[in-house]
Amino acid sequence: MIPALELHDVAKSFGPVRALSGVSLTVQAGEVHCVLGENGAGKSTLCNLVNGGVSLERGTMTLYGEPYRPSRPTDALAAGVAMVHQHFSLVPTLTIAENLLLAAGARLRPRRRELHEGLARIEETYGLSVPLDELAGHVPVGVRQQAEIIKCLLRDPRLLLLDEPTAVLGPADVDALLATCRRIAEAGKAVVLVTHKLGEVTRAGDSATILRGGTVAGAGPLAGFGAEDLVELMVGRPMSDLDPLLVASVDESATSREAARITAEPVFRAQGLTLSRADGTLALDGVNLEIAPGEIVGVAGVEGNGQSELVTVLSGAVPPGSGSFLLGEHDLTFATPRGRTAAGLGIIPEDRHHEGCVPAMSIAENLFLPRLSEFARRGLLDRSALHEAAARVIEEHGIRATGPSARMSTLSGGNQQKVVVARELALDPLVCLVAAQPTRGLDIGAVDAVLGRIRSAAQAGAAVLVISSELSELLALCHRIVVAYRGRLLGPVPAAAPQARDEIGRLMVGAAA
Amino acid sequence: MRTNAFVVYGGAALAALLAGALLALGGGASPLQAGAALWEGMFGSAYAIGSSLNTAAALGLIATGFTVAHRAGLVNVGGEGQLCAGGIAAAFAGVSLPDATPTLVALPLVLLVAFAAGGAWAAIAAWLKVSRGTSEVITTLLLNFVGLAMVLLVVHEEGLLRQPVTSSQTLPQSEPLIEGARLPLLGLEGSPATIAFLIAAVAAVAVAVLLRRTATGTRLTAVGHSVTAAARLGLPVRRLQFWSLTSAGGLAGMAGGALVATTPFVLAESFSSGYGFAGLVVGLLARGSLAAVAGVALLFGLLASGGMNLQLAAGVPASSVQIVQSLLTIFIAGAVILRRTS
Amino acid sequence: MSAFVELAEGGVRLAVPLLLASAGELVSERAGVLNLSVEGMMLTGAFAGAVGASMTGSPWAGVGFALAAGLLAALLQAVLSVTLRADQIVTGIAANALALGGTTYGARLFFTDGRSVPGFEPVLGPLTVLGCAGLAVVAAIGLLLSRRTGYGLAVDAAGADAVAADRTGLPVAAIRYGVVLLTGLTSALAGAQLALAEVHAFTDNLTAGVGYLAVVAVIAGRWRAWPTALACLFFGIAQALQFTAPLLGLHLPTAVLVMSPYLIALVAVSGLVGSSRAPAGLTVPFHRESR
Amino acid sequence: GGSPSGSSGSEAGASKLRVGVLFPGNLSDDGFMESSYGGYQRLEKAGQVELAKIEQVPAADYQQALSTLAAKSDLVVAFGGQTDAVLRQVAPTFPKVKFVEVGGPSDAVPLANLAYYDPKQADGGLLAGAYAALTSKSGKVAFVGGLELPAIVNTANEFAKGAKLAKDDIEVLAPQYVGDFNDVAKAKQAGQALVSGGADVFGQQLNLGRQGLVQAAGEGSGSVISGPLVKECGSETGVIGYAKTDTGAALEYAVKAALDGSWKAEQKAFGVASGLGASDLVLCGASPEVTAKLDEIKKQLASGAITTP
Ligand SMILES: Nc1ncnc2c1ncn2[C@@H]1O[C@H](COP(=O)(O)OP(=O)(O)OP(=O)(O)O)[C@@H](O)[C@H]1O
Ligand SMILES: Nc1ncnc2c1ncn2[C@@H]1O[C@H](COP(=O)(O)OP(=O)(O)OP(=O)(O)O)[C@@H](O)[C@H]1O
Ligand SMILES: [Mg+2]
Ligand SMILES: [Mg+2]
Repeated sequence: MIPALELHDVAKSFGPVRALSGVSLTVQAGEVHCVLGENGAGKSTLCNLVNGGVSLERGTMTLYGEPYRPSRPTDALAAGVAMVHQHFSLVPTLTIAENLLLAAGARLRPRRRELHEGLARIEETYGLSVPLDELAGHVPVGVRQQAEIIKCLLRDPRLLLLDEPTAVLGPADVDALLATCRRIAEAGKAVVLVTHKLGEVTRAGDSATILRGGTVAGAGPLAGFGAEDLVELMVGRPMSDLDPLLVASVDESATSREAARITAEPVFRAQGLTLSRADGTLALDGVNLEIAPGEIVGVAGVEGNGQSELVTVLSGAVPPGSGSFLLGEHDLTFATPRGRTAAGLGIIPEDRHHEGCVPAMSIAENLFLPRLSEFARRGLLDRSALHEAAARVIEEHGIRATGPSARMSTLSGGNQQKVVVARELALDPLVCLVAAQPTRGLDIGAVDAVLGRIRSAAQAGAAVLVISSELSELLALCHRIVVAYRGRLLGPVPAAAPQARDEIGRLMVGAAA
Repeated sequence: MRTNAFVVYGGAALAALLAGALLALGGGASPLQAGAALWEGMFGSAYAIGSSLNTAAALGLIATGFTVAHRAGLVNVGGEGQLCAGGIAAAFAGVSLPDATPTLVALPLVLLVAFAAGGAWAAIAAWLKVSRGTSEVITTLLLNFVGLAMVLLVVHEEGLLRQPVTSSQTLPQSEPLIEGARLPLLGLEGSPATIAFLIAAVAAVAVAVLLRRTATGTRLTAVGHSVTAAARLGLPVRRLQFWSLTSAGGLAGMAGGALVATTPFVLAESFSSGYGFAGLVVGLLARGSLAAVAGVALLFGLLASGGMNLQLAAGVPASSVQIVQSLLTIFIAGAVILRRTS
Repeated sequence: MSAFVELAEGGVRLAVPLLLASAGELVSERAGVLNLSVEGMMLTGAFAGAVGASMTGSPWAGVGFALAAGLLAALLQAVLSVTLRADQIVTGIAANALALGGTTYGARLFFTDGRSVPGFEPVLGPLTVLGCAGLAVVAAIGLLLSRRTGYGLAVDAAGADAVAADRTGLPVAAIRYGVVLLTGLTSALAGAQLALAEVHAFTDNLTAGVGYLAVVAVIAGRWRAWPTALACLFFGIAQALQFTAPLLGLHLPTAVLVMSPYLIALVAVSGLVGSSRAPAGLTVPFHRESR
Repeated sequence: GGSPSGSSGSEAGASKLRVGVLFPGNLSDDGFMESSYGGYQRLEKAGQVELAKIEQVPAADYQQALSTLAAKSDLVVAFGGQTDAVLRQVAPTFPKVKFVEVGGPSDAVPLANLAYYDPKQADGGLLAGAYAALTSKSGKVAFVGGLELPAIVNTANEFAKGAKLAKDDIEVLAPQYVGDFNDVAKAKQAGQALVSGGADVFGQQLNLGRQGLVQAAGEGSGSVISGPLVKECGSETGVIGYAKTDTGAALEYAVKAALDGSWKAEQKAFGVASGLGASDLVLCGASPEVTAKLDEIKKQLASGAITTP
């Protein structure tokens, strides 16, 4: 049988960075082929090569037996290759229908009827559908993700590349997506799935290639690997070295722990926070929450139930319609971001590209931007002190980069996230940490590091609020978990309770509301 | 990187010179003669160099301001309008001060007023940017034309700045500035260079230090690259944007003040001479480097002197000089990609 | 009464070249390319149109010359801003200076005394055949590139998010080349309209800022077709008012009338009336491998 | 191309008078500057003096242009009033150089080495006004000017005066100022506005913009009195005459005066009364009565019976 895609000895560098070197890979038609690897291993680069987004430096590619060398995405599409990007590719100012119409190529008269037929077919085969008349920039990420996949499927591709498609989805959406992947493969096409989540790999994948530092660390049918083997190939150390709570997240079975006893007075107090959306509906509908020093509280829930809005209000990006937010003595309801930082509130934002960092600036600058005045000597900035401090953080947090002056944009997604986490944890004093999707897009080794740091921050006395779509992670990390449902917080559920998972599941669909 | 820049700009200049030689040939002058005339015009006399310095000072001030705003991600296309505002304000101050006001008082006052007026003119765009999100490229572009028309208005209306109309022959221009408000010469033998050059140099160095060596500079850079991230990280984004664009306007306004405080010391209709647009081009070509601002401003100043001598000594028409200058700009702008890719 | 008729006619006369130039510019800006060089393209078109008409004795041949020259000028802008990714504001300003110097130089060589430039005569009110043809072109652009057509969508996509458009499989560079060349054609037509239908001559700097006004009209129209057309008409009338005001017994300083289109545009964009959003990718060059 | 006068040229003509001329505007403006350049070209042909020129200078470079010219010349002539303020500063710094300003304020006080030559455009305006009134069929005439500058406003006033002088029931519409001497489209609009106001014969003080006015007048079957350059009658349709103002004659006069040592720092007028022939009205196809009436007015101007400011 002719393989769908074959890469032989390919290489690609960006300036001094060797993103891929000597990578070979074979994907068969009718299978879901998983590409795994730690952050910066070169997974996105690999996908972009196949999709024509970056140009090949060395090596050969064949597609269904024929030599293949796309120089732009259009070539790839013409050859029957479609890709869902790690960062989206819908035009935000056009409606979803218009975006989908464009995917069929620019014609004078858009073929609306064909589009509707195509959508009906896709809904029938894969059970996917999206609202057509909303602006792409205005719908929740989950919907956008579906629109992306539909956009690809409309082209009826022979090979579908999915770069971390599950990173931004809630558990239900993840299930749907993995099911879709299987169906696409069963329809005889080839699927390349990039993911960090081993649970997904075992559920949806047929075979896998594991990358490490731009080279292939292992490859073959998944049946031949155990979870331990995969983790070891990815991060280069045995799974037993990792935090047990991570192992929990890999196995998706909660380990029961002692219920921690927190007795201190709460420092974090949110009372009756409300926020309305542009269309008048309530994104936050009276949020009440108290967190004591040393306590870790998790917010679970299906995407779009007010979690993102809660973070924007807490971070000061948007003032609440009513209610108050206090941190110890400080009323931060309407404080500026700077005021919040001064009061000891650290925030790890959900969208690290737009909010969390300045991609065009160096790691050192990104790490210390809010505290530059500490490096001022007689009015001037002491750059060597800045770089020394940054080098220490890079070392300490295991950030993979060429040095403190490396531009943030040249880091892989996971390493960017590590920089953000490092900066927020470095607040002194850290009274409270709000972490939104802190492990999104991180490899398992990095997740281990980040969760460990959040826990030690709590042990050092910070009140921690974690918003995450990874229920297993929350169960393993938090003392109690609340569930966001239509702008309110339901619960709490003690994480250590034996039926916590079921209880949370019920709350997520509003059962106890 | 630096040698690379040198090669790129040198290549662009060479290409422009080649085009110039062809034009000179077409106009009947020998390229060699034209070259000699250009060289002589640029470096041939203390006078020419002094004039170039004056031009470079005005362009440099505008481009320095441009660079400050650009660092915060704002493109100040409004140099011409801000220059006009500064010139108008300087003229108002310079003609209404008592005649005996000493230079030490009058000159700083006039320049400050010009700075404030240029800043205020830019602040309109800055305010619209921070409060309503209106693109400053557009508002500052529009304000140019309004500023130019304002000059027309004040020099034509007697109630405003027009000199007292004693006969039907009175020219539509302001009265001359008082002695004390005029820019002193640098005092170089046979050179018309004023201290405007020193002012521009100080401004460029101060801004270079501000942008490269201070926390504020780094904050401006952060705002320039990502407004959302900078806001999230607690930087006073709106304040930084507002003041960076406003100071860009201030520096352009000061250039306007300097133009009015140089011979013939009056405000007249077309006093701005397109310097606002030229300064913008200098700023854009310099791409954020203050050293490049100084270099390109000097180059433009020298080219103006050289172009004049090309007409005088080689009989090359003004339009050919204009063609060569615009080609040079286009080549430099187009060659930037060579620096980017390498 | 006749003063009002004159005001309307005068307004329409200036509005035609403005409409033509801004029709192309609007499409171009929607696709993310700001052509400040509209002014230069118009001037080039006017010059070539006058030369062509004068040489062949046929105004239509002049229009042909103008279109060819406009394409050439636009090609320069397109190579600079799309392929070489040069700064659009610098190249726009410099291209205008180049066009001014070039046409002035050319006029010295070509328009020696006694060269007559045959032109078009009015057939419909103040409009000539060329003017009518120009309006038809504007209408065609409005229809073919509106957001209801696939081409219009592609243009908007390239301007709103070039990276996304590229990933969707749209040829971003080709789209941008196309719109700049289109701007060259319509601007050249606008220049020809000035030289051949309005003044039957070429003089140095014939366009005298009309091209900048066309860019301003797009801004004042907030990147939408109808408001832009309305802005063009309004600017035409504002300028005609400068000359009819004395007949109406109004004395306004010239400066006030000169600045009025710009003030109107300023109010329009400052969002005091409605909201205004420029295409997100306006003046941002597209490069696939950068991130 | 002009006359190249590099280092080799100056050696050959070391004994020649060196004349530097500043034209702040465009040499082919079909008006004031071109008329001035005409004088320059005539001098070039005559070859008696060594000439150099600078054209199209932005305001900020006036000082440099004048000083550069002065450093290399014995006589510097600057055209247009716009350089007045600078010229008054530069002239004293070159005491050995003679300066002439053509078209500056006619009431300015000459400096020791700075003379003012007034081309008297107002004379042409007066004559054009009279001619317009005599040929108007609608009984309404009008004047279109470029910028609202003193010399232009003067000419407009004299145009009205001349019209009334020739025919006292003539209606003179308020003058229009285009805001630019060279903007053809705007000049055409100004003309069209006046045509719709009823005017049929126009005086003007425009350069390149004049073509627009001629067309506007032609569309309304009116006519224009052209000038300051005189062209062959019948070479331009819609033009019934030329109000001649030869500003180049002032340059020639200055050169002649410098050569024969009669140059004075004076305020000198070149109007009809000066008898130098630099100002005149050329009629194209006028009836004998009109010609006679205008000859009479010209005589009165020449004798000083009528004066213009
Ligand atoms: N455009 C670029 N310029 C410079 N370096 C780049 C560029 N794109 C990728 N890199 C570098 O190439 C390497 C591989 O990056 P890539 O994005 O493929 O990693 P990844 O495996 O997708 O990581 P993640 O899991 O974090 O998404 C990284 O070191 C990254 O810093
Ligand atoms: N209407 C206005 N008129 C003039 N200046 C204004 C106006 N609005 C804002 N500014 C200027 O912009 C600056 C920024 O205002 P703003 O308070 O919104 O900034 P900020 O980002 O919240 O800063 P901080 O966090 O330090 O308070 C102000 O300091 C002021 O100088
Ligand atoms: Mg990736
Ligand atoms: Mg504030």
